[in-house]
Amino acid sequence: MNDGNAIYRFLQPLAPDFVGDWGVVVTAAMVGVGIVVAIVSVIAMVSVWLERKVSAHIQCRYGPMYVGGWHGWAQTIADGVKLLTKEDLIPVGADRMLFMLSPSILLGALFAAMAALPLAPAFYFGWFDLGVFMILAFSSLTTIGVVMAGWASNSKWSLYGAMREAAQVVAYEIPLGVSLLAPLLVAGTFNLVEASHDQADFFGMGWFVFKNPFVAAASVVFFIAVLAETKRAPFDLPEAESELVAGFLTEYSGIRWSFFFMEEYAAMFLMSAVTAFFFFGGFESPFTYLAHEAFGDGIGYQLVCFATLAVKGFAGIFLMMWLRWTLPRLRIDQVMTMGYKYLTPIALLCVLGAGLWEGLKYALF
Amino acid sequence: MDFQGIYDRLRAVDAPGLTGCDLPRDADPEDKKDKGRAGDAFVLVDPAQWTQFLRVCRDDERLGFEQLVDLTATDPGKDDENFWVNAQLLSLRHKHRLAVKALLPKGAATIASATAVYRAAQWHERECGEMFGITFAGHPDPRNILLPDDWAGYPLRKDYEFPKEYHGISCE
Amino acid sequence: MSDQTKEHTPTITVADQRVASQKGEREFMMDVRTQDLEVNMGPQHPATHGVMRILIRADGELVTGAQPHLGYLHRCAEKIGENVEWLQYLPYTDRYDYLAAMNNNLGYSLAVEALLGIEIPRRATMLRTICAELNRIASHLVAFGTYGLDLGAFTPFLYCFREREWLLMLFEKICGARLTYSYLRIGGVFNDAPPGWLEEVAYFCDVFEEKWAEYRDLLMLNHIFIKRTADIGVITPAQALDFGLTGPMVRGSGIDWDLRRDMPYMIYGEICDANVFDVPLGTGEQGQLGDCWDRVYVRVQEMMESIKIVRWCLENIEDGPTIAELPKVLRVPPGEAYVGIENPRGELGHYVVSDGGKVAVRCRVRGPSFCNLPILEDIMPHTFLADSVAIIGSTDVVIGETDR
Amino acid sequence: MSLIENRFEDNLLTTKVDWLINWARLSSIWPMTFGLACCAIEMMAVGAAHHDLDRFGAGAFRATPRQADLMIVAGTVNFKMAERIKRLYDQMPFPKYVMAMGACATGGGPYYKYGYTVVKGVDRVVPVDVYIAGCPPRPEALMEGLMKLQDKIRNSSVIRKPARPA
Repeated sequence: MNDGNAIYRFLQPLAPDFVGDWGVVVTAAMVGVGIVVAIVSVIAMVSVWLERKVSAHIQCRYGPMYVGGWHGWAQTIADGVKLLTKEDLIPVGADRMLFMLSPSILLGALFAAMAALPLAPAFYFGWFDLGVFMILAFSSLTTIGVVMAGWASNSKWSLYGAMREAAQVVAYEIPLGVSLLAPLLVAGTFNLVEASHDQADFFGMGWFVFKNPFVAAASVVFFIAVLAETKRAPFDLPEAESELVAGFLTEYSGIRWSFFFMEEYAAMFLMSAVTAFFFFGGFESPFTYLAHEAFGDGIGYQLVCFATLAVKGFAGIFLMMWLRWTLPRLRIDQVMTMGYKYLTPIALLCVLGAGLWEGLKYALF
Repeated sequence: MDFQGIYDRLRAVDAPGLTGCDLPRDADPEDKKDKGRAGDAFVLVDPAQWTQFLRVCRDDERLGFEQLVDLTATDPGKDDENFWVNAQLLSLRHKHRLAVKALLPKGAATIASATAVYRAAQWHERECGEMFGITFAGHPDPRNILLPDDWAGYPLRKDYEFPKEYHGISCE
Repeated sequence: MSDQTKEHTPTITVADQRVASQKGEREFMMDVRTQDLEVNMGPQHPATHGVMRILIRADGELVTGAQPHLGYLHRCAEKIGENVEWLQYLPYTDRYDYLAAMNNNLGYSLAVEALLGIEIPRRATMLRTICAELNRIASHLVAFGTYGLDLGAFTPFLYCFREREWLLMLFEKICGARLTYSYLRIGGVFNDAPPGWLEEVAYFCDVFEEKWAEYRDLLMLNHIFIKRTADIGVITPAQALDFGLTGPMVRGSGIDWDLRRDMPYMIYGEICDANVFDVPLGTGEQGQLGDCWDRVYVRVQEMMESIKIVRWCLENIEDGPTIAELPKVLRVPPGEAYVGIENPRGELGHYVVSDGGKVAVRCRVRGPSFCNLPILEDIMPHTFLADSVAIIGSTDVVIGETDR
Repeated sequence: MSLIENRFEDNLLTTKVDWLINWARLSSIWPMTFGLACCAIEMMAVGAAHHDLDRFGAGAFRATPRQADLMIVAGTVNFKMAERIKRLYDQMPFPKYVMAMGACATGGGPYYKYGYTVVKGVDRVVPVDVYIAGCPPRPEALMEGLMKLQDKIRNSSVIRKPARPA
């Protein structure tokens, strides 16, 4: 199945002769980076707008209504332009180098993780046999950016935020990774596209959560761990507004701060997509099934797959928002307790159960 | 218990420092200038035995004043030579109150701190200290509480003059 | 961030010394300990409900010492009371406890009336009671909503404000102001309720009852909320008495004390005889007696009790005058009076001294928030930083009143 | 920002860029979570469901001054707090706006005469863009103040040279 990057395949026949193969590779890479940046920005923009609208409607309000006209659709654009033109402040006592570097590290790690996310069965930036490992590895690298930001800010609240983030991520990496092993046992692959194809069943509903009850349990564990990984409520302790002012973001302003914001929402989408790929069918849905009947592997099918993924990703984001605007925040020791004492053993049990279930299925049928 | 009962009990237990009481009364019809005295009755206490008195009020079974509700001071006038130190005691058990007053000469405005008897007195005394310049001897933390640390003057004294400026901010 | 004073010199408070002596191992560990972090929470901090500043000494997430600093909103209310006429002082009473202005008006009016010795018309008393109790609900709604905010639950706050907005609309109809009413005057109330107002209040009571159950289920009985507040910031009954705590703070510790019932003023004696309302007490239902959950739940229950009182007043209100006859320039007979009433936050005391003139000699305000705060020094050490936010929120402090 | 600030002549491009920047700034005025006294309660009411400041894109209350555009001085300022307000103002990044909400912040309000610790107007400490009358102002008044601030931003020039006073 591995026939190279989709952009490379697209550009190669177009390239004139004097541009060597490496030229095409470089161009493809640049275009790919551009696409990832665009996707991240669009996701962040839509999500921020969605967050404000969803929260508003949960709270019997309207949210942004006037900016841009229809339901304040241009609100995030205005916010973005405003943040872009704001003064770039670096506090006096801050470690300038780290302070400026940390948003880049954060966003860079996220882009790297995004590169492993296929957007459609035939559109991926690279064919990664260990795709999900790459995503998890790079997304946990964002923690370094957060800790750096907190340390460099020379603010006590920031420091608290950074330390909380470090503790929290260390605690939740384990259930996150382990609970993902359960669907991996069923899928038998680390590749996201292949995992998605494995879930193609009649009418596209062969999702892993339906195939194996332990995977269903693992999906809950995984989602909770994702909440903690992406610093979303009730695990938003690193930036707990009522306790730590703004946590590790306390000293950040303007465009640097918007990088953190972009990272948060893009990470939410990324993790929701991973959840979708390994628990909820990835590209597969009844519509995908119909589209495959109609178009085969053609462009129509690819578009439906992309749309399915986007819907699932935003469904995950919506769920996260719903939780955020409903639940109070946990305390740091409770977060730790939950991670180490409950989620980790449950995740291990899920893996064990999923393995036994698959083994029994294999032995019996 | 009503006030008379409390006062009798205070006398019966020989409360230290109790010097008398003041009851509201009607105006004297003979004397045109006398308007009487309205409001609450209170007991007068010798400031030298302030804490001992409060301790008796707290510990005596029949009085049972568990709470110090309020502790404050009053500057009755520019010409008056005393501050009043007022305390409001409350008994939750017996559902009665007692107003206590000590007359404190302005020249030597020092009284013992009641913090050891009622922890509630701690902040009230800090406030009195900064507002009237009364010293509470033995107070564990006698800093200013409401005013800035470098504030000059005692605002609630009757002879207080309003400041003209503070740290470069004009008050005019 | 918010105001980290660099040149701050650490001070040892009473609480510190006691904690040090209680915890024997602290002295032992003193040599091997790293330096504690001093964090300024406030004056601009989302959790301090205004401009209180709390100097927190923390060992990592563990708070080892806390010291409230006040005075960032000192507005000289008592000095003003000695300079303006009796009636002119009324608007200032609105402003020190801006969440329960009706109750403040009431406390001040009662104190002055105690000196004046005048009879208040019955309809005025009824209207006073209705307004004071409705204001209590409004105040508790803010307390409850912002408490959710402190714990990271944003939505209940807005739900609470939705109902509060309705209450403010009712107040606006009766007196024209949303927040600073000056409706309860010396001698009665400013004017009669407009036509239909009482029916609207009755309707509000019916709707609020349903909403109240929603709030309780949404936040009060939320598992995370209980985990965050139960067993946190426990105030023992002995501590509560020693610190002179009043109101929901003392009732949260299980002490059965409510000025409305135990030392009735105004019409509350009659209401108590009719057995209209109960005094909710902390029971330690979810944790220990006197924890944050108990205190907050006392407030939540009190809203319902206030509704009962309002309903009783609506049933028993009769026509009549709403203000006693008073001269334009009020001269109060000489004397002194202390009147304490049950404010949403506790006992609001007004100590007024008159020498027979147009102006008070002394106008002391005993703010319940001011008296409820010192307990923080005692109960905040040995909790987590996040708990300290929960504890501050559970005291329901209004800075305008602590600083006056 | 200082590179392009007020350096360009009036032309189609700079006018359009100015329009865009001004539109963005006036559409997303984020206030700081900073309440002083009674007015702060009305400020909260404006953010709450009934009035909903978020409709104008100004509902994202930020707890830290670094991310805020607007400081609503909601309440009485006294000397002890004045230094902190100055400090908070200094901590905010440019462009920053200050709104004096209510009589106290505007000029001392009812505490003008006998309030010995009250600063007679926050404009003695920080520059103020919009004054709102009322004690406390109604939520509608605060929204009106926001509109006035939006007007002010709309008519300002960002990268163009400022219009010469005639």
